[in-house]
Amino acid sequence: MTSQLALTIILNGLTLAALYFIVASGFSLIFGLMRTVNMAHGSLYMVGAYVGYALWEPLYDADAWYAWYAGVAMGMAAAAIVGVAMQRVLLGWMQGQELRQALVTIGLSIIIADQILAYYGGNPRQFFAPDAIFGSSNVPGVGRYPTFRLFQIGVAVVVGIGLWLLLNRTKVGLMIRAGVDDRDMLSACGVDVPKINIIVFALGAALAGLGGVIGATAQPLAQGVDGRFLLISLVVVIVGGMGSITGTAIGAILVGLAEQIGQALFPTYSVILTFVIMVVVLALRPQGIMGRLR
Amino acid sequence: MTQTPAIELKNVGRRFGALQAVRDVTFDVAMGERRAVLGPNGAGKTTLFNTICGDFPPTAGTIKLFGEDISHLPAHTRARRGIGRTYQQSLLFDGLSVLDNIFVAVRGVKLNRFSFLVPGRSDAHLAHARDVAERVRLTHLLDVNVGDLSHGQRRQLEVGMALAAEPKLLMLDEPAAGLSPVERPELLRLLQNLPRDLTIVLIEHDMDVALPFADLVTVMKDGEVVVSDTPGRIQNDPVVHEIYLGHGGRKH
Amino acid sequence: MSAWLRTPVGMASAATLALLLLLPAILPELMPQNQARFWLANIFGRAIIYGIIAMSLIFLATYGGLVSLAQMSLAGVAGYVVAITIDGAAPSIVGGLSYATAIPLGIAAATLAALFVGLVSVRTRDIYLLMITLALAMGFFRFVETNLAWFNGYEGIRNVLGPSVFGLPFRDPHVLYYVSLTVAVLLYAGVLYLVRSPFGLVLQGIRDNPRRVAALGYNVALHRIAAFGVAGFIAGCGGVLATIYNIGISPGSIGLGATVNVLIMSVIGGLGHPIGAFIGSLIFAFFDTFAASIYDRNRFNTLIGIVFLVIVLLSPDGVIGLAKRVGALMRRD
Amino acid sequence: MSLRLSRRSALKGAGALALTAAATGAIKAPAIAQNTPIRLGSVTTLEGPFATGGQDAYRTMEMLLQAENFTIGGRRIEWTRESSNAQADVALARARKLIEQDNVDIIVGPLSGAEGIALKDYSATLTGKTIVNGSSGASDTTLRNPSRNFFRFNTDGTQWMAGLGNYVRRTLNVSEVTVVAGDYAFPYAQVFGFSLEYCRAGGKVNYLWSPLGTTDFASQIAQIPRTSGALVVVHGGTDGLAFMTQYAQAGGNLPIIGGSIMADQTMLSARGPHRRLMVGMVASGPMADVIDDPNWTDFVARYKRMPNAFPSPSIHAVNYATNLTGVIRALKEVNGDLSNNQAAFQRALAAQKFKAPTGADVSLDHNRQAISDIFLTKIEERGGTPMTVAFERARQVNQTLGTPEPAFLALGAPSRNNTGCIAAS
Repeated sequence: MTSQLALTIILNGLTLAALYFIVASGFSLIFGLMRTVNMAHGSLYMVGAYVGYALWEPLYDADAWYAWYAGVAMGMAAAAIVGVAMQRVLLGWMQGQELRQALVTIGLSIIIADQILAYYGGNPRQFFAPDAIFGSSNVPGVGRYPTFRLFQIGVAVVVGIGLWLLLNRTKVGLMIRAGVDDRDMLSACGVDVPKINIIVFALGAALAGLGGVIGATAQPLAQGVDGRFLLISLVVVIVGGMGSITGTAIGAILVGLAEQIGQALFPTYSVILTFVIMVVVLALRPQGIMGRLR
Repeated sequence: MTQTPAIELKNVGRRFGALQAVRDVTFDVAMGERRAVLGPNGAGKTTLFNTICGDFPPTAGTIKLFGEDISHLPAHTRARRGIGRTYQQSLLFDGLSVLDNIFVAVRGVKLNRFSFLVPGRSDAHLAHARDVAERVRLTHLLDVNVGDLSHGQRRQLEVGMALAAEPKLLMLDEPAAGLSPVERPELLRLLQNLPRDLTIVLIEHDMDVALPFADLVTVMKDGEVVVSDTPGRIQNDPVVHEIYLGHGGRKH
Repeated sequence: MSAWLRTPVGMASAATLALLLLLPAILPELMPQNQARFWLANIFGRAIIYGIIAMSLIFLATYGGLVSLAQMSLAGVAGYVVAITIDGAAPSIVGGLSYATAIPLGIAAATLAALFVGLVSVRTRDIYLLMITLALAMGFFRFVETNLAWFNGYEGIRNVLGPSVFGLPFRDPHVLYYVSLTVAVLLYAGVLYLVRSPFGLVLQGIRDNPRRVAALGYNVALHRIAAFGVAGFIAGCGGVLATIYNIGISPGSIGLGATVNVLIMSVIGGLGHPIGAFIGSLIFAFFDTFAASIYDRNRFNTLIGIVFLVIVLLSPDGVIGLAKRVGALMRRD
Repeated sequence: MSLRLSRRSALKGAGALALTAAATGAIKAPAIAQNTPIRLGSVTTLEGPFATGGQDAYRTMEMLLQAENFTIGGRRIEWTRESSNAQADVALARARKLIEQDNVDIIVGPLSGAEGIALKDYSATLTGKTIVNGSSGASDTTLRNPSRNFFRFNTDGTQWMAGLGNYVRRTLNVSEVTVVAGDYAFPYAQVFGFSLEYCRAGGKVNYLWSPLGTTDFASQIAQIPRTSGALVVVHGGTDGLAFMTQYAQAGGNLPIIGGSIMADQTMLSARGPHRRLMVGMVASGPMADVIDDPNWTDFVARYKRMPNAFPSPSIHAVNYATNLTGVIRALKEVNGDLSNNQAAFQRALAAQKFKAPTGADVSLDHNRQAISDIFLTKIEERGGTPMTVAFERARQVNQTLGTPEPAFLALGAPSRNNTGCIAAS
């Protein structure tokens, strides 16, 4: 293998990891605060992508320069709205019943997938990135490389820093972190916990929606992506440690790299590499790489 | 008096992340001694208990049980070495009957504890379990689901399960917690009637329960041992008064 | 035993068993011949077979508090081992074995695989366990789907026709039905026996309070792993039957859809008693078969999703819990 | 009578019952043949990624049955539609329900390869029932262990590549290509068909396989050897779109040769950078958007009048239509008579010779597998929309691509290690 190829594969792994991080960070955030395992997280990804596409398509046809950005905003908003509705109508009043919440979200994911099929049909579709981030750029040591994939890394870094600032530098973040440690304490201190829950759910869902539009720009959007991204989110947070943003980043990088390197070196067995990593991590650190024992 | 102590703590510490819950605890409990551990909420009493019983092994120091270093043994092995315990908030098997709870407790230290065979009517362990139920006055409730018991009955069962395996060292974590003034003396009587050769360590808030019961009292605060002495002298120790009674007695 | 038969539960169980035994004679009275055969094999037979797999999930969930989504995969392990080793499968991967050898081998493999799942997930509980078992299940699915040398990839292995039982072909609806029923009754009775054994009591203790179980001297991890092994054995039996019922096995048999279906069956029936597995799988088989007639075929998933959601919202312990509550209400009046 | 018989036998034993049921069925059938409807069942995929193709298949089936006014030989056709999720077990459950509960006489379906093999196996256990393929294209459905109750009037994945290898090597004069393909049975069959011709003609092939479900092809794209003169992309649907988009984004510029399901409408109608590479792509397969044939023109015109029709029928629509055409013609020949365990009907099916909607001549071989014409196609922009245009036709391609059957079978089943690339010696 040439060094150029090796570098390309590593860069591919990192750009894929960026997408995984964006999606999984929302999952991890919701889990971290509320202990809610949102099995419909992949469905939120899909909602964001399809609804964003519905807005993007006519704008793109009309040659609006902002079409893609509008699609992103729409996708995030749509996912957030669905997420908040889920939390308010179904999940909020069964807070603490983690298993029941997981079952409810499984039921929801089945319905959402089927309704999306009914509304949007089975055709694959794909966003067209705006000119500024389309095409390929020159990367030292790699050569020409798709600009959009580099942009993905940028978005992931912004999301990561944003989440860090939110959690560590704002009052809401303080409350979220306090809630992670002790929910009872939080409500005893007079904090409106349901409201914090809604904010976090909206944020987590919006990240899924953002991932949806970005993912559907890099790879086609089709039926079945919900299960794929749910599974990726699960594996990433299991490996990285539940509820930790740093852990999610580490998990995403490991999974992304494993996928690309595995595919290049031993395509037939590449799919299990990810799961081998998961099993090894679980055996050594059941709480995940950055997870805390509780 | 060179007899091996029942339990020997040396510089025991336990840390949770940034929180040092127990720090540098050193004391011995002699065979057959009854020791009370006193201290305000958050003094680290229960954490100390958990490090001794193995729920959370110590992060520093050593623990010896009858001379053997058990610092790094898992909880179930320590139980087999003779530690029995109760919990401040009853940890019972709510889905099982009273008899099954005690039966499970009886068998935990037996050699054939892992078994797929349903015991016969005349099973020796089952008979033993009935005896234990008798001792903690729950015979009339043998087939009742534990989830349906009253709080007082749960406390009785809690003690019964700790005794069922015939431990050599009994660790009692606030056995009288939440009991009514009527139930309290009854439980105390139950404890006082335990065989004298059984070593007992008792965590208690209530001095009225602890002082008449204990041979020696250890007072803890902020994860550290403040003083160990006889009940009489503890009662009159100004430092203890300051840190313990100064808090206005028990609060939950 | 005779005393048990006089209890309401005992009488109901005996009556249900008698009804199930006579079902092949009753069905033709109710419907045309061909439909009776269809109902026998493809509604009741199928419900019993998938009920066994669902029961392995319910066993873990009810008595161990361990909701595992790996059970369909474990069933698939048994099914694949049979398909790989049996004579006459297409394609023949290893081949050469008779059913008398291949079936125990398959069940043993499922049990071993389950012990592995137990080992990997032994320090996790509740929702973590759900996530990890789902991830393991999907890992196995993806591996099977992409591996040709052992699993023939996406196409799977076909032509697993099943053994002859007392000289009768397994494909006959009556043979299929009675064999499945016998296996299910034995496993069901086995589960009810096991949960009264010390192992079963300790398992329930772990469900209620793992710390206490450890403090009593039991090795919690060992019991949990063993519970997975037992569940794997049950799932393996179901997996062998399912593979023969489906005349083969392919990745779709163990995919996300199939995995979630087993969970749906269990939850609809009720995660409170092993009988829920069979009630749930019967309801599922019925809906799955007749959705096209009841409701728009195209929107079957919406229907099943809503049914599932309503059950989880109204009665977390499924149809059994619902029945219990209705019974309690009626008694109060 | 039959009720009492069956009840007793149910108690006695199962084997006897099966015989009774078969016997009573056989005796009863002729008397009622002309009054009862012909029950036609169908299985396709209406959920997941294949849902569009499945819907299109039912669109054309409905079109053909409407044309017959749902009546053949004086008997009404009662049509029961079922849907699977492209999984073998589910297709099997649906087929069982159709045959056993709904008592259908004939099933048309299914859509995908693993399902096809499952239904072929199931059909072998039936008596007096017929399954005619829908759109599945796995070779083994008819090549190895064929079932006498299973018929396929569409060509399979290997047949679809006939003529492409020679065209790339001889006409385009490309001496080395890189094949990128999914790592599972359907692409194997296609790659096998391509390599067989291309290597025999002296071409060199590099293979890059991607596991099923791969969505990120970036690393694979990085591995395409620079010596390649063309890229043979054997993907379909979402995978094809993903690969082509990423290849275009990575700045790829090799001429593209397509597998048979590369250039379908979903791919051509999707927006994206891939479109720049798609124009001019050469592929081969059982159909094209534009075929210079009156049969096809007529078919497309009728198709377009159906509700929600696409600009051009999909490959699944064409395959289902071809198979249903065979069924309708055979039913007409026997005047709707399905008696005697469908003996006459199955004989008529096996002897069918007709023109498929594409204008290709169809007949069946001794395994009841289609021998038909394959089109070489090229993507051209017509009126601003890209479409596939047939420019050459390989006539009467059989399942072994002209190789004698024993020799073909001796090559073994196509796989990643058995690509059919055997240089001419």
